[in-house]
Amino acid sequence: MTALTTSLAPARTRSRPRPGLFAAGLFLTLVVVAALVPGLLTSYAPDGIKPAEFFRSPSAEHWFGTDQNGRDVYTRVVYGAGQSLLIGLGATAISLGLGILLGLSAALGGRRVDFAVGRVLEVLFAFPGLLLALLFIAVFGTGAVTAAIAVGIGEAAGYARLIRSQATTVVRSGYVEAARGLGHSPARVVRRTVLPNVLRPLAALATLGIGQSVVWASSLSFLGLGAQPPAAEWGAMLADGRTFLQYAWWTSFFPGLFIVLTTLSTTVLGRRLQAWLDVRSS
Amino acid sequence: MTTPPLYRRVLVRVAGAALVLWAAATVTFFALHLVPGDPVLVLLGGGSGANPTPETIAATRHAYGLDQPLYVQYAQHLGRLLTGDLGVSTSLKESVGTVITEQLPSTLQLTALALLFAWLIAAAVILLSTGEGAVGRALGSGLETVAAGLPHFWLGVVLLYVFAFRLGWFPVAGGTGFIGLVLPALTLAVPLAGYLGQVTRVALLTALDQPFVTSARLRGMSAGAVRARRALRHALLPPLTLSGWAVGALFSSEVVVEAVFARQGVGRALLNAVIARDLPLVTGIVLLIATVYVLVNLAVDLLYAVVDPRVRTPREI
Amino acid sequence: MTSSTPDIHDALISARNLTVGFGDREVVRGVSLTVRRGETVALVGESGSGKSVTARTLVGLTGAGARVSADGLTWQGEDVRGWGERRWRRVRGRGIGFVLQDALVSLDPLRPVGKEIEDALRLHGGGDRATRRARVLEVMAQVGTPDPELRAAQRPHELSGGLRQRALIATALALDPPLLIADEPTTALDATVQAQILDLLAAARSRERGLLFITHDLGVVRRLADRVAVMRGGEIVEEGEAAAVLEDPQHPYTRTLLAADPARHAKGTRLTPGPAPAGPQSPEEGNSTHPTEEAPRHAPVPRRTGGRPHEAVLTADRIHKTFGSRDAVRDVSFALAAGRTLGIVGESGSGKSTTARIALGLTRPDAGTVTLHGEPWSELPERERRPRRHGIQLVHQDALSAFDPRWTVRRSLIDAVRLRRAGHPVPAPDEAARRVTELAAQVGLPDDTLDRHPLSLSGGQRQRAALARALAPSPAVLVLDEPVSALDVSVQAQVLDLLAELQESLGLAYLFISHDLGVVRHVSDDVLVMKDGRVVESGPAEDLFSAPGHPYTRTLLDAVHPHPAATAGATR
Amino acid sequence: TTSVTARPAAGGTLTYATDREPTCLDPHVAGDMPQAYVAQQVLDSLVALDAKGRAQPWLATSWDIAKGGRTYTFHLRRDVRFTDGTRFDAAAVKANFDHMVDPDTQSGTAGGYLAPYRRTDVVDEFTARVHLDRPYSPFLNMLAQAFLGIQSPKALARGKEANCAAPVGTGPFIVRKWNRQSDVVLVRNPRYNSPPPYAKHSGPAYADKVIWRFIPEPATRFAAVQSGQVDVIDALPPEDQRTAEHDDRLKVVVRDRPGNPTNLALNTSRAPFDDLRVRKAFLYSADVADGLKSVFFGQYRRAGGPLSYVTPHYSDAYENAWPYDPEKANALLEKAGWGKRDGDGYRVRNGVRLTAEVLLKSDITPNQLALMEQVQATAKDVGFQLKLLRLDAASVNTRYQAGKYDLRDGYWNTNTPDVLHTVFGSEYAVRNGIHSNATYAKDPALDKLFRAAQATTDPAEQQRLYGAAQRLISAGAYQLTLYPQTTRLAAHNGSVRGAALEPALSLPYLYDAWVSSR
Ligand SMILES: Nc1ncnc2c1ncn2[C@@H]1O[C@H](COP(=O)(O)OP(=O)(O)OP(=O)(O)O)[C@@H](O)[C@H]1O
Ligand SMILES: Nc1ncnc2c1ncn2[C@@H]1O[C@H](COP(=O)(O)OP(=O)(O)OP(=O)(O)O)[C@@H](O)[C@H]1O
Ligand SMILES: [Mg+2]
Ligand SMILES: [Mg+2]
Repeated sequence: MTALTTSLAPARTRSRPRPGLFAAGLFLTLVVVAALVPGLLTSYAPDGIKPAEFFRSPSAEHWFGTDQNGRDVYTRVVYGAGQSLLIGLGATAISLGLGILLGLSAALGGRRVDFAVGRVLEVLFAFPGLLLALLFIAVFGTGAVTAAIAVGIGEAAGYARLIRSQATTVVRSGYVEAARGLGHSPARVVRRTVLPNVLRPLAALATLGIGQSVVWASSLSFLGLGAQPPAAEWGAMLADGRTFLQYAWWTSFFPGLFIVLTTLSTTVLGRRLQAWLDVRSS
Repeated sequence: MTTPPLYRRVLVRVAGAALVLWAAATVTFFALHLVPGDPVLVLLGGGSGANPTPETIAATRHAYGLDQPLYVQYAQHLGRLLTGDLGVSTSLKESVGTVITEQLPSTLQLTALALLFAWLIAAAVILLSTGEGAVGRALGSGLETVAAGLPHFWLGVVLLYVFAFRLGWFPVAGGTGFIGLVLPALTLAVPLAGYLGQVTRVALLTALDQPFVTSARLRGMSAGAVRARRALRHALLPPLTLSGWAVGALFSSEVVVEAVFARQGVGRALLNAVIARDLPLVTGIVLLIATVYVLVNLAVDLLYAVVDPRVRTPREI
Repeated sequence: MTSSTPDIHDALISARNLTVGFGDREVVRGVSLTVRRGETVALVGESGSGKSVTARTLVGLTGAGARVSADGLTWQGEDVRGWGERRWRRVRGRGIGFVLQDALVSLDPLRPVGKEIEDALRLHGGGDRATRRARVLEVMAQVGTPDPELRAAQRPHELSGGLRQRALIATALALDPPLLIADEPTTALDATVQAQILDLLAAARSRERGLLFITHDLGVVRRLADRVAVMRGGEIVEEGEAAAVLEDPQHPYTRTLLAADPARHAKGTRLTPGPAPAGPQSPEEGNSTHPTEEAPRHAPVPRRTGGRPHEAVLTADRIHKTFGSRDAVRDVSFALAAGRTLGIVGESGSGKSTTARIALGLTRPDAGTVTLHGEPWSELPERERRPRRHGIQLVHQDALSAFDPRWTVRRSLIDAVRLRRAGHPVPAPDEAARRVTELAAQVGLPDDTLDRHPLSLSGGQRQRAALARALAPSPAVLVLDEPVSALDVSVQAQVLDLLAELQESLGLAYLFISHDLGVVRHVSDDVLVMKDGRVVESGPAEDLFSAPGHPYTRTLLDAVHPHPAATAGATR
Repeated sequence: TTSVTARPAAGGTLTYATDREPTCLDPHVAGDMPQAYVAQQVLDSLVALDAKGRAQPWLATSWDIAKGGRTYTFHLRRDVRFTDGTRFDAAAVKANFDHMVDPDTQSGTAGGYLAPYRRTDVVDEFTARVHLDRPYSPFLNMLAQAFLGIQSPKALARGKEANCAAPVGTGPFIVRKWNRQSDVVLVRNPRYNSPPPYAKHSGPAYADKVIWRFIPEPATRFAAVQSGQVDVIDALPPEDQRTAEHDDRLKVVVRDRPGNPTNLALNTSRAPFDDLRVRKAFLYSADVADGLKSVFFGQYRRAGGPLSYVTPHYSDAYENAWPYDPEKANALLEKAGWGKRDGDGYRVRNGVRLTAEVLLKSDITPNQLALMEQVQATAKDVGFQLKLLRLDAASVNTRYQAGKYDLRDGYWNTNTPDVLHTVFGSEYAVRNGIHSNATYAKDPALDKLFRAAQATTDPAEQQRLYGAAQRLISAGAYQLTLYPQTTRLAAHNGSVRGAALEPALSLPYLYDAWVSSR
């Protein structure tokens, strides 16, 4: 068994009460609300600078304290949800899309295409993801959108590899053969049978990827190439706050906490989603 | 299925590696020419501004052959590479070979130790948390998810603060020898361990469900021994395949870690080279990483054959 | 039941009123069972009746989350209830050798089999390295492994199924334990290998070892067992001397089981009582939960008389296929007429499936041609073959993997009905829906199963669904590759009956592949016997089985279910 | 461990950590601040500055200025040798100047300063005469900068690669090895005999060895000195300065540098800052003082005029020329036609939003970035939209050279008021190319003042001329000046004494420093 099929193996399912699942769902709901209507969750403005109130520690007035510009960290975390989700979802969508394109054509396109795609993936892997991201940013400038695209491109090779091996298995499966045996056209077989089955096990992985992308993008922010100020983006907040860790731990702790919690929640939900999909077909 | 003769397999591998190196060099060349930013102006306009004369600019441009048409530059570039000449770094004004030989040992040490740590941490967490108890399993899996989601720079600063600054167990920055490697290696290892752990966990749980595990227990083997001595070997296969990928990912992460811990290394050199549009150096490092990647994959294949004698070659990627 | 009264001195293992549950479900209820020294006990019963769970419970490894209770559970007279893991480990391997059901995957694929066999020795202090090594080779020879030196160093994937099964038995026999538990040790093996394994078990018994083996093959029971216990729904419904139970079954379920053995019925007779019920209720569940109290009738399937002449719908002319350096199929020719069944038998790897795939146009032969309805078929480019594919359909051994796991049965059937084929418009949705209902009725698939996913169906239901899908485009030929091998006897019987009925009513031609001679004999008009890709013998089924010409056919025949009378004499 | 003695003692290794690593150790090449830092330890200059900014003899014992300031004749010390054994003489001086202006040297700073340089005549072995195109009074002050340090002609002849790796001077330390991305190892020059007048002792330096480390991450750097792992750091992070000052183990040395303070240059060559009223409004809109108080923890003083207060001929008249005054800003914008505001509160005119793009480098520190965000926020209050573009260095340079920016952060460290010429002179307002005049200020009156100031060596006259220039520049609202560039050292008391700053650029100077001989 190769790594890929194992990592795609169905998550184990148990029917016991799942407080973790509930918490994850609740948290993500909050994050989505924050992303869509941040004003609902806070009355401060995300770029409301008050130099005099810099580095206030967490209090009833400022739940997560204030940052070096006297801005309310909680508010920025709330407003940051949008950009961070944009990066997380956007990057994952891009890498999945590219991965599907490459992976499927490798699995379906015959030996030559497979060889070619194999080499392309090898080059992509040999090319550090960071370098790709940097070059991309150099061309298109910094910002959340470019960060998302850059991260997405950087991660595509991994997905492509997974999809390729998954698709190879699906293409050889009995049900694809059955569809061919019925006389369906190749296009229809790919669209209705191959693609959905290739993507199904990627659900959990993709959700894991959302959090990972935010972390990735925060490394870009660390290098000064992430979201543009004064945008509140978790990765950027984390990166900017790191220098003040000794004096104002809260400026980087809370954004970091939210990144980790989002990763954790999406992972929990992703596993659950995958389990659910597996159960639905069992 | 028949396996092609050995010499053909070797040939295919070597040809594949050469192809990858050529493609990497070519992509690098054109990528760096595509992105805006004139290496000469970066070079001369360092800091907050400088006032080089036009003659200086022209001379610099000529010195690096940047006044030639693109295809000539590409041909020269490839030609040089073919003869094994990596050229002189425009930004460091040192031969790329020297830069790499200077920076590589530190990176290799760090990568190797980080991989080792990652494996150890992942294995420990896995073995301790894949017992029968659901709570333990959930805890282990949660730990891994958190670990996998920790940004390197943040983890690095926190580790520094706690272990170097507060507790004084480790040197703050760039300490020499093993002791100075520990914190940076840990910074790299923890998120990687989380990732490897996730993959290994799935594989281990799958392996534990296999009949041969029950079979071993029916022969009188204890549950713990079965886990550590039988199932783990199976669970090692997926993360082993991932190690090739992991080395590549480590190079990227090292950029950040090397900056936080003020260490030498090719990661940071690459970052600076890209920022300075230093084509020879970027090419040199990309080729280096591609080579390491090819070699690591070869090693992984060999190791794979040791762990799983069923297959001679696990995957072609 | 007097025969099961435990005799403390003789009993190796004994359970009284054993109950096992998973979650809130009891899967074993009130089972009492004893195995004595030198005695062979057979546990038979339908799939899921709790045989394996019972066996595993006897060695304290029921599985995660199991609740076990018993009025008495002893090992050599000692009460094992409350034994800890440590105490159990001393008995496992040394006191009780266990051969797991999933034989082919019960050896660690990464380790040489010799090491696996050595495990038990090592764990129970079986001497130094050299001693253990010698013992390993000894047991391997004992279980009939040719060239043990070589085999011990090989890994499971390098061994054939039979050799693997023997290696697994060797792991259980390494310490020559007083009790051997073997869970379906011969299922999924072809006839010749099966015979060897049974001889091996018989040999263990002759050494005064106790033997508990599980099977759903009554032929095996007949050959080996002293006593037999029949399980159903977690309970033992009948128990007694083997000969007595087999000759004079008391419980209706036992009778159904006996009736279902295809080897005992000529072609054209039913294996199940009455015509297959088609309706809202699942036929096999109907049969098993509410067994007909009266003895099964073996009404002949009404044979169509007259009809079309025997014109060939599918022919193969000297087809040949090579994979790498291996000739999978060599020079195979056959002709199949409408309404007829051509059986293909042969050991594993003999090229049966490859032949089937070539017939289906899924694999292109290297040489030779296949025609369908007298027209070229195998040489056509795929583009031209596609519109005619509906004429020949496949039913696969593994029905589960042949269904898209995401789709309900209905969705899969609709997909098969709404097919673009030459000369026919694609049926409208409501028409397709009607056709699906019709198909379901035709194969006896209850309506409520249509909206379930294949994984949640029983094996028999799945195979019916697969049949329904194959019938959807109204084919003339069905290629059936091991269609019943994965099913237990009673379900197998129902499917075989269904196939016979469908052939009768639709005039279908069957290319029927199986490694089970009994099944092939039961269904086929003509038979091809394959070995190493070649047809070694062919001819009308009755002729071939009554007077086998080729020595290989004879070995095959000798290996399987000898005639009842002969068996009884031979084993006692 | 022994602690450092109160009186100077020879021996030991001094570990010094700074933030940025040079790309070449020869300060003639390119010419960025980190190069000057290292050069200061390795090279001597022809002249030195005293605390008042007057040129004093160093490698040149005296000099004569003739032809209205167009020729400089230097009389050189006769007893100095480069550390490669070459004798320091007039030919060496000539070789150095020729090297600085040679296009192949790729010199940005030194070569730029020497723009009026014609040639050098070797009058005799120890007399060199430099000819300039035109009178150029800042020349002597420039010579005092480490960028123009004197190197061994033999070493220069080795070629750029070798010379970048290990320049050879007559200075107190010798470059032993440059471990790129880690440190430069300097060892003591045992025969050193040419200390500058501001040195506290003579003869060789005290420390045997200096390890010049690069620790880019601010928190790491400070932790390193706090834990005693390095003896001295510079670029002490502002957030750590209070901690450092309250820490008995640490000694903090802060000195502001001369030159053009850190600023945002307003690009006057394109809208919206081609309109003086808009420029003025922007300067009024920025609340720099409060920003410095918060993000820089009050450690940085405000710089209000075009010159840092430590620059010669600095005038304090313009220090408060542009106070935070949103009302004035609003009024000016109304007058300039930016009367309307859009839904987001930004001003619009003819459907165009009042927007300014700020070009920032990716490696800007979090503090500097925070200050930019504050400027952005206060500008927003009056209806300015500031777009902070944080880009990698190459992209920043590309845009900068193309003039595609409205605001650009910058500074210019130099020890003469002539920096105003470099920064505001119209000859440096090059379109599409490297230009030191980031504002594209083109004011003939200013140019005339600069010429006149360069042509005179009379301090009073210079004072007048540069004063007038400062007035014109301040009135032109070309720059939002923020704070003076500073050198901030934190030294570990327990292990090092005597680490000082030299007077020309306030660079760290380790010649007089001694450590406990561990
Ligand atoms: N570990 C387990 N957890 C939950 N249910 C189980 C477990 N093991 C077995 N079962 C259930 O117990 C029942 C009896 O299973 P068992 O394996 O004993 O059947 P069997 O008689 O051996 O059938 P077969 O002939 O198919 O092997 C089945 O319904 C099965 O699904
Ligand atoms: N796609 C393939 N590539 C290579 N070898 C193949 C392929 N398909 C079949 N073979 C080989 O051809 C031979 C015949 O295989 P086939 O599947 O036809 O056997 P079979 O008689 O159906 O066996 P079984 O009873 O095990 O299903 C085997 O040795 C098999 O390994
Ligand atoms: Mg079973
Ligand atoms: Mg087959």
